[in-house]
Amino acid sequence: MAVTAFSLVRIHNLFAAVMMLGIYSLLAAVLYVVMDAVDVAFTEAAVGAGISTVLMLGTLALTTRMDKEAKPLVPVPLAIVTATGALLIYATLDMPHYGDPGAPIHHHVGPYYIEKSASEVGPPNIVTSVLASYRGYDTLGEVTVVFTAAVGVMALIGRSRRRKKPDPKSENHGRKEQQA
Amino acid sequence: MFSAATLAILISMFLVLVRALKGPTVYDRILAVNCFGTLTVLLISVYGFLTDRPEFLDIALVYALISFINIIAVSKFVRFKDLAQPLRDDDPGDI
Amino acid sequence: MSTQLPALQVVLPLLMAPIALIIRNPRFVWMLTLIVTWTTLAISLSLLMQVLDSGTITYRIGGWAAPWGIEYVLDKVGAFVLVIVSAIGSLVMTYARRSVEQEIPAERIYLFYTMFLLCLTGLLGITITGDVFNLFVFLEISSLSSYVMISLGRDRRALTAAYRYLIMGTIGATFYIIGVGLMYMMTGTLNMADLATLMPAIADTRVIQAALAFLTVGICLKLALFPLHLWLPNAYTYAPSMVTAFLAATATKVAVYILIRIIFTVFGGVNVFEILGLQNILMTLAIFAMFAASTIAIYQDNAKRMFAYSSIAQVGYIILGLSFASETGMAAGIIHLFNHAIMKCTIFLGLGCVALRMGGVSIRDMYGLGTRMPWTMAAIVVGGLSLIGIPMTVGFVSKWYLVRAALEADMWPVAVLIVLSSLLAIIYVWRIVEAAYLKPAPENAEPVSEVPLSMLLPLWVMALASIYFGLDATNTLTIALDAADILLNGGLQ
Amino acid sequence: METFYGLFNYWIVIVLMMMGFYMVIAQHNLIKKIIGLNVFQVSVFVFYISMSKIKGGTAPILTDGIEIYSNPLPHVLILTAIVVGVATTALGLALTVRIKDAFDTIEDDEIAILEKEDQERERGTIS
Amino acid sequence: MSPETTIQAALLTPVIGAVLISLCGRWTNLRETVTLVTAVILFSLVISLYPLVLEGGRPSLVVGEMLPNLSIAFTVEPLGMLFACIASFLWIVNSLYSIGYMRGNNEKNQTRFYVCFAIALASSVAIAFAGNMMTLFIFYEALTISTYPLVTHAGTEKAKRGGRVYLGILLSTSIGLLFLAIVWTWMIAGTLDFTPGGILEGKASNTIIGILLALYMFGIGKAALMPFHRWLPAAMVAPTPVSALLHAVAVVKAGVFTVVKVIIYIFGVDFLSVTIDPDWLLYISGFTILAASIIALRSDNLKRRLAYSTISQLSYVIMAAAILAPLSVLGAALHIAVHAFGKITLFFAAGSIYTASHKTEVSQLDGIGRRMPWTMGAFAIGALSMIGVPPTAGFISKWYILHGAFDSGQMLAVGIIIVSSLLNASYFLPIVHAAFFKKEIESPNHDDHGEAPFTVVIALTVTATITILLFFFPGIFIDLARQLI
Amino acid sequence: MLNRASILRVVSKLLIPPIMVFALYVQFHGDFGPGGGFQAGVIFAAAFILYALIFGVDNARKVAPAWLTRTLLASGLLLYTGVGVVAMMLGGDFLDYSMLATDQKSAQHLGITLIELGVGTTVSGAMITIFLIFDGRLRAEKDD
Repeated sequence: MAVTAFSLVRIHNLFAAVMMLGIYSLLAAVLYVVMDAVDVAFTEAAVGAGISTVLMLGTLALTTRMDKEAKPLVPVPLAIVTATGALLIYATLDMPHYGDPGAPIHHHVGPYYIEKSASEVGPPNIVTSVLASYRGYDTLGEVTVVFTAAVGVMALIGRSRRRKKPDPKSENHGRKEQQA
Repeated sequence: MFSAATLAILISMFLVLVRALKGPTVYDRILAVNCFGTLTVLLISVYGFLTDRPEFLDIALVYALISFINIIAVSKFVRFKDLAQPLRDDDPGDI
Repeated sequence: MSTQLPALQVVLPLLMAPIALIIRNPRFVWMLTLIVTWTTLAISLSLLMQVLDSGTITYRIGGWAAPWGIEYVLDKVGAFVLVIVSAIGSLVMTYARRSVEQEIPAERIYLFYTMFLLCLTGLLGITITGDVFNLFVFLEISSLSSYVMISLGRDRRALTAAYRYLIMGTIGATFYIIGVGLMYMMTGTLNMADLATLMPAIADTRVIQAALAFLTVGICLKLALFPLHLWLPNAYTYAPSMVTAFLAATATKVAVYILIRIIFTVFGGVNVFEILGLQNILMTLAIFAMFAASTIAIYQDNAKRMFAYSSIAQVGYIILGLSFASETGMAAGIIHLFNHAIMKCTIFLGLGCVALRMGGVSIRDMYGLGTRMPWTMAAIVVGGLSLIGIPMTVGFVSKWYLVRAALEADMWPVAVLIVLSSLLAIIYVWRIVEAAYLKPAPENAEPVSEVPLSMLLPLWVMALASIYFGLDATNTLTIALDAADILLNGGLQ
Repeated sequence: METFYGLFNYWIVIVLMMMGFYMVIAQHNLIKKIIGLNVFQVSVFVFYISMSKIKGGTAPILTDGIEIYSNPLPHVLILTAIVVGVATTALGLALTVRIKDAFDTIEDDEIAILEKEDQERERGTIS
Repeated sequence: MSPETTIQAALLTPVIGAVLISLCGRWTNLRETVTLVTAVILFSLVISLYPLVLEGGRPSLVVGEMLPNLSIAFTVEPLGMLFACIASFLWIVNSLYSIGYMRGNNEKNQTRFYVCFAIALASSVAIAFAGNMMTLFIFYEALTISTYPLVTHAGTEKAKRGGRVYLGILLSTSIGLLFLAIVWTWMIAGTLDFTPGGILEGKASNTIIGILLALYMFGIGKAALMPFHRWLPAAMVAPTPVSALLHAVAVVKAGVFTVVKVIIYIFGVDFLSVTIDPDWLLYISGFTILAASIIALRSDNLKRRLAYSTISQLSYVIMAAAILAPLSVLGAALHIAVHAFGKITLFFAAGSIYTASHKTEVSQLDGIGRRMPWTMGAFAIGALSMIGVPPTAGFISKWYILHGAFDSGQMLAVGIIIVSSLLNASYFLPIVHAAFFKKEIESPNHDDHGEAPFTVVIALTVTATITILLFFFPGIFIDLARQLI
Repeated sequence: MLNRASILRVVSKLLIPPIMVFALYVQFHGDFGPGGGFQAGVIFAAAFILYALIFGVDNARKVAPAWLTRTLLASGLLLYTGVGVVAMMLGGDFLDYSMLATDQKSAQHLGITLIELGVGTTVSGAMITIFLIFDGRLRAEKDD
């Protein structure tokens, strides 16, 4: 995964970058499976590898395929990133270890769901019961986000009804009229 | 046996990844990505059996599907530089 | 029904957004949105009454008890912010129709209003929720819709402004999510009240310190605290007028509210200010913001951009108030939250009127407008005076409390800096005044008439509000002081 | 050594995160910024999922005979977060398309130059 | 009418007047009638409170709480009564004068002028009646803002610059220093009410009291203590009635009024004299008196000369208050009134000269006294009052200030007063002399002119007469001012 | 050119119905295995995207005109919120499914099914909309 990510940083062919992003996303999904998050893997596969890639391709087709010339590492962002990373690494030192059953998260809210969801909600898939019932409001928010994005895309680049004789100005309304 | 299969798949995934990284042509990459998708499908199903959770097959199925569509999109993109067919003049519009 | 009000507050605009999408007719959608915004205002007012009467309200969504399900918690601060957001929303909406008709292509107007409803939903949802992750979801709803609204501005730079805002905003949100993750890792819960009880025991772990750092940086990106403000000026400058008015008055305010929630509620049991020297950092940044942004504002030719920078400076005031961590300081921050919302809304609505008639809002466009659009310019001047902190305007009240807080904390240099920076405001406000009243209109100028009543009315409601609440600040201040008291001493009760 | 194995997972994730973050702030290409954003977010997701894993646990789907399940809550959160992520990506891409239309480039630095020209033109026409 | 209603009415009358004036903007005669009527009503309202205050009554009115425990309140006490009387009376005269002046010079935007004037008056009355420092500060700023359009009335580049200086200095001193001082006072004392004997006694260390005093003295920019005096000459670009408003009726009077008020009611005279004995204030005001007089001596522009004369006269008041002797405080209060009448006469005269002959420089005034006897006669009276020569009112106030200075042994103050009187004489008397005894310079640019318009002459005659009358009947003000000590 | 893609066309025609069925399976099987409304919505949209890829945006628009996708988009969200509001009207809190039926478990089941359906509808609507707009844009560009 690291290799993929690194290649993403360096690569300049946007098309290849999109491909690599797809692979990156697939790898993440595999990781999710390994770490028992099947539902997440499912979604990541559908979204990250599928929809995102198709969208990116669409955008590429609309814009350009090549990045500009190679750039050396830029110092300021590099510094910011290093600082942030260092802070996180510093934080990890106090973290419960990976898979540690004693970690706090396995003792508070989580186990409650595992124990009670079957009797309180029903579905054997705990994720579903948490998603749809305990935290159903989050999911409502999530749907709203999707809705927002779709309406947003409509508002941004949706075409208005075409006329018989295409008028270039009506297509890219606004922008070019302003220029003209 | 499943473990051995997992290992084999992982190795081949790595090899494919190398190809995807190195290129050199677009087609190499597409093929690599395609292969990678297939291998992921395999990996997930094998892993499902490894851990006795046959539900994982669902995910594998979705992967296969998405991978298929993806490849079609990518190929079309490479071949035609876009994804779909011309619109007619009486396009009803999106909004 | 009154027990359902907290849910209705958020759900009503949410429910109406898809309906607006189906209706499509701009006029009807506008009317629908108008009704919705006024209803939310009514709801928020009655919620405020309830909270003032009977203390904090909690509402369990889905009927699940607090740490397992998502809970709405509404205390005085929250109720106050709700009123601010919904009041601004309803006034801006009343104002919007003509301005939107002019600035946004006809076939996209209904999408625009849908976005507005969603943005309102998001902001209200952030304010009322008692769950850190739910907050993120609503934060994204409001952010995504505001990106779209900004990008619908007419200038092509609106697009890049929106894009930069998107990138910065998403980084901010992701930082926030990392912070939440770190907190969750150590506590196993996402509920604010629950977090607050668990926090003191683990406050000195490095994870929590890192979490605090990430949360603060993430939120500061959203609220455009000084070095992280780069997205704001362009976004406010090129967004459609009513969007600028709405966002300037609400979005950063709600972000400040998140910061208050995190620092004083979630970390309420811990003296966060001492752990990381956060107090000094925030105070220094706030003071820098006040000076740097005001100074930049002086040199702007575009009035919207000028006041966008002034917003950054004003956010500095709010943060400065909070960073005193005293009751007065807190109250100063909260009251300035309210006051700044009013005055900025006045100013940007006024600029929207100017844009409607003149097509632009550069200083040059305002030459001689004092006599040609007397009502509009007078309202802008009222807002500007308030920005300076002239008595009888809301700005004075905030300044009074800020200075008091600084003096109470024995930081008289800070008090001096506060008054000095407000002197900078005189300069840029007066550039507008001089342009409007002392410069003659260009000779070939077409005749300009005053804007229609539907725009003047909300404008003047805001302008009068900024005078009224400057003269009679007892009520607002009582709420602010109570709220500060709760935040400092009680956490979520 | 135990620390190393216990935290190795997080470290990798952090490295990935930072690569994504670097891409976002250092790249000039708008699409690559969005790709970076994706990388950044996906890494954060992996981070969440890592913390939900419990040794010997399995996917949180109730089956007879299995006692230990991984914590389902982060899964739920991440499901939501993924959706939010893709929504952001879609919007970002749509904006990129519009920017390409308006500026005819998707390089940040070139856009900055064009914007500056815009600004000067604005001043020029009025003064 | 109960005293409370009267206060209310007095505060509202000019506001209502302003609204009416703006509504009548199109009909000039009606507009000016409204102005005059409002002014007369205001004056009668104010004067109706006079007997009550003289008997020791302190009618007060609380409008509402602005901040918790801090209300907008009005209390009429002698000093405020004095200021309100002067301001409201001079408004009548000034309105009469403006009608002639504005019409005579065909000024633009006359409606705006009258509206702003009325608002400025409303603020002045509110300042005069303010019951606490907060209320005073609010209307102090309102006065600044409402006079800004008057200062920049001409709308020219020069007017704009003048307006900038005016507003810049007044706002920055008031927000930067005065505001701080008020907040601080509130924190220390817990109240801002004007209380005889002060509110700060025993609440803070001497150092803090000293700093506070400095903040107040420099913060009250309207009192034009050097180095914050630049706004006054800068504001000279305004039409003459505005200068009269600034110098005599409202603005600078509000400044020195606030100074005296702060010293008497916030610090308390006795308290100040036992704690810190603010000698530095004496030095600065003394310096201002002398420096401003010297600058006045060197300016050729008549209005500029008058402006610097004002600066120096204002510092008389501050110095008198800073002497901290009872009699000198009395003198300070009196000097506010006396200077108002004297200076307005001088400005009226200057404006009258400008209206009739368009002359602005001192050197052009040779022989003008024969053409405009009324105007120059009034000018002479005003000048004498400034110098402090009997039988003009200026003598009385100077007498009390000197008396106070002697009592407290402040020989420096005595010296300053004497020197500055000489300086006053040397920059005013030559004008009078030239006007009456020098021969007019023939110049083709100035055609024959006679006296200024009728209303103008009336106005300046009235004020000149009062300046003399006050010498003979000073009781009206002294009785009031005596209550202060 | 399209002639050469006949294999694709045939395969797609064969594949699209099963994909849709699979989407339904994922939708309703979410209670028991991985999957749920969101994933189902995406898969459904994927079927559609496949159609659009092979047969062109024009034809796709015929199948799913703008008003249809728009309605899909809106109705899902409405359904979800509607469930919450109905629960509220029945006297419970917002989104409190236990109000929907007498028995706790079946009420929860009903609630979850309904909102998952809402999620699925909106997500598929959204994905189709976004895809069609992006690709429609593409053609519009080329025509200019």
